Amino acid sequence: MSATLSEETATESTTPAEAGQESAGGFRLALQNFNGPFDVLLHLITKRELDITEVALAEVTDEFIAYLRELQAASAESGSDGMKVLDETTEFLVVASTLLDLKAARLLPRGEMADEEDFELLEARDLLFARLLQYKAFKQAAEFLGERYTAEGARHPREVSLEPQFAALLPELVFTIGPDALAAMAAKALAPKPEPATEVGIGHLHGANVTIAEEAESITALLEARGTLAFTELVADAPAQLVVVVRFLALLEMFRQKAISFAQQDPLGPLLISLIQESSFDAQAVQDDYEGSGGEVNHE
Amino acid sequence: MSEIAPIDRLPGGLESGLEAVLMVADIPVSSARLAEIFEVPTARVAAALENLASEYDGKDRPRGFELRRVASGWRFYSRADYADFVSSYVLDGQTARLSQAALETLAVIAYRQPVSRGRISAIRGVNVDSVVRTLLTRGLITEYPEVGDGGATLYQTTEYFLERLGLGSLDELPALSPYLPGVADLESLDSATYDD
Amino acid sequence: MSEIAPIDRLPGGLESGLEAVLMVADIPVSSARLAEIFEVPTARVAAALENLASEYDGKDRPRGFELRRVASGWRFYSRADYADFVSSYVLDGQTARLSQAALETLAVIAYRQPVSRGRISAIRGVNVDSVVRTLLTRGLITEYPEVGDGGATLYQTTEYFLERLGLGSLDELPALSPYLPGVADLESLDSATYDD
Repeated sequence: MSATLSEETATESTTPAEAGQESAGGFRLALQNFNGPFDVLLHLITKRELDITEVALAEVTDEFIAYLRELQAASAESGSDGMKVLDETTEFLVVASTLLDLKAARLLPRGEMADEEDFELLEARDLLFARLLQYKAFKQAAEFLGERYTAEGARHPREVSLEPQFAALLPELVFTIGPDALAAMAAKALAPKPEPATEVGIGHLHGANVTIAEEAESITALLEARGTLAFTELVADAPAQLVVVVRFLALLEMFRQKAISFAQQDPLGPLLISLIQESSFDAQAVQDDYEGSGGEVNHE
Repeated sequence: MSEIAPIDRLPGGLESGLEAVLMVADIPVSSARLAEIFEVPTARVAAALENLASEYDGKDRPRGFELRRVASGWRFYSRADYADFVSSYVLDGQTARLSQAALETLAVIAYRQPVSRGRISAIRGVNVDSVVRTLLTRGLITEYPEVGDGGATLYQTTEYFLERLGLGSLDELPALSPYLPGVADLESLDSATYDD
Repeated sequence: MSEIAPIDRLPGGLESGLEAVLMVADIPVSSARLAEIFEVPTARVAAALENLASEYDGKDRPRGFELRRVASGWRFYSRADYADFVSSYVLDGQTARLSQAALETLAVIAYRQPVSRGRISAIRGVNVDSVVRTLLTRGLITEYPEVGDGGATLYQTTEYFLERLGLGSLDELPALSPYLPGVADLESLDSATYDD
């Protein structure tokens, strides 16, 4: 069977060309071959054998934000509709929350689960590692399939048309449709197809619209009122995981704009966040940076 | 042409090489074409083909297949001695009706001919190799004399197709637009080629 | 079933008869179906097919063709050794590569079928819509007849997937779990992690 296909569809996650090629502070990311957030995470954590607690979150963040910027630029250049950027931003949220959870879980003292919350974090960590392992497992399975696919490509099945004397034996076709039915069928097949609704990735998120700008504002307010806070305190009132994620994203953005600083007293201590007083951070301006997605994550 | 061709370095040599190509060939292949493929003189190919043909006819036992030379070249066929069994295989489960998939594929070919299998697949969103073969066997479509981009085989409908649908010519195929109210750009649907 | 089947009265017997039928088959034919056609026990057909396959592999010389059991049955293939020559004759999509993304998506579907796009995306961490479309167009996957939770379309691999990978059945896929030390129950992981 000849699987004729005009072209290979490129990987669905656009990988910006050579983002972060140059080595910066021992941190080097070649995003060329990445295929989604889990690839990036695996690359960061397994390939480079980074202990998540030793990874400065800010550095990782910068890499991701650079990645997003490349995407936005690429999207603007190609004049695409920004769906890709929205997709990637959503994926970025997955990475961000996964990284955060990993880090938070790693920061917990081992064997000392003080309360229910700690226990949940540990569980979350196990799940996240399991997810990464699963992803890796499928990558390996794909390798097997790829090898088979290539090896089998060297063989061609015999699939020839029926010899005329046997074709002549076939029962005479009964045609049950006329030209109009045929036209209707052709019209249906040739009609532009609506893109299938994407049912990806946000099914587990709940709540109304959450914007990075709004969350940045509420973080600013909270820090102004109470000074230095741990991340757990910043998200203590979050009604849904989505808000935690967006708040985390807002923090990354604020850090990038030098509006806040992170501090960690000791290796297993909490991550403390404080406002940099002299910064000219404008929460509303964040909106522009995430234009592709409207700076907003919709729950649908 | 060198004395030792690449095929001579493989176990089985030219004869096995010829078997490999002919096993997947749907239409008869000329010895000249085979000579090109294997980079050996045509006379050598012709001799090897004769050898194979007589080997199949009975060195050990008559094979179930035979290598026959027809006007345009050589092709594997099933041996006539076993025609009863082959017929019962061919007729098993055959119906007088075309499947829905075959009809849809026929409709796409009718309105987009000449068209390649790749493009039909892209339009229908499924692999159409087997239904295209059915339509060929049934004589409703045939290969277009010229190849498309990248050497793809193109297909067109036949006279028999027009007869079966009661049409005098392809111009009598109904326009598509009335069948899709609500599609804004009906003109382009009727005329433009599908973008795959 | 009589001791002497009609095919036994023909020169060449069952083996040649099998060759004749397989010569016109354009899909793999199961030994059960062949047994019906020749009115002999399935076990006898299976043994004869094994004999033929190993005969082609080398009794005299390796033939240019091979008889292989793939998906649900047996079929003639050109032998891989002669791929260079065959592909210079056959110009089709057989050699078109699958992207890494397509292979990984195919792996998830193969091991988790039937599975929705949502779940594939969750496992792979990326949107898979366009890759799923590619796999559908290539005939490697198809829609599952029933919808999943919340009306999501489910996907499964096809017979062609097995044929194209030279697998007899899905059971021949290597176990996934060895890749996953410490993860006891993936199913529960799936349902615990993503509620789609």
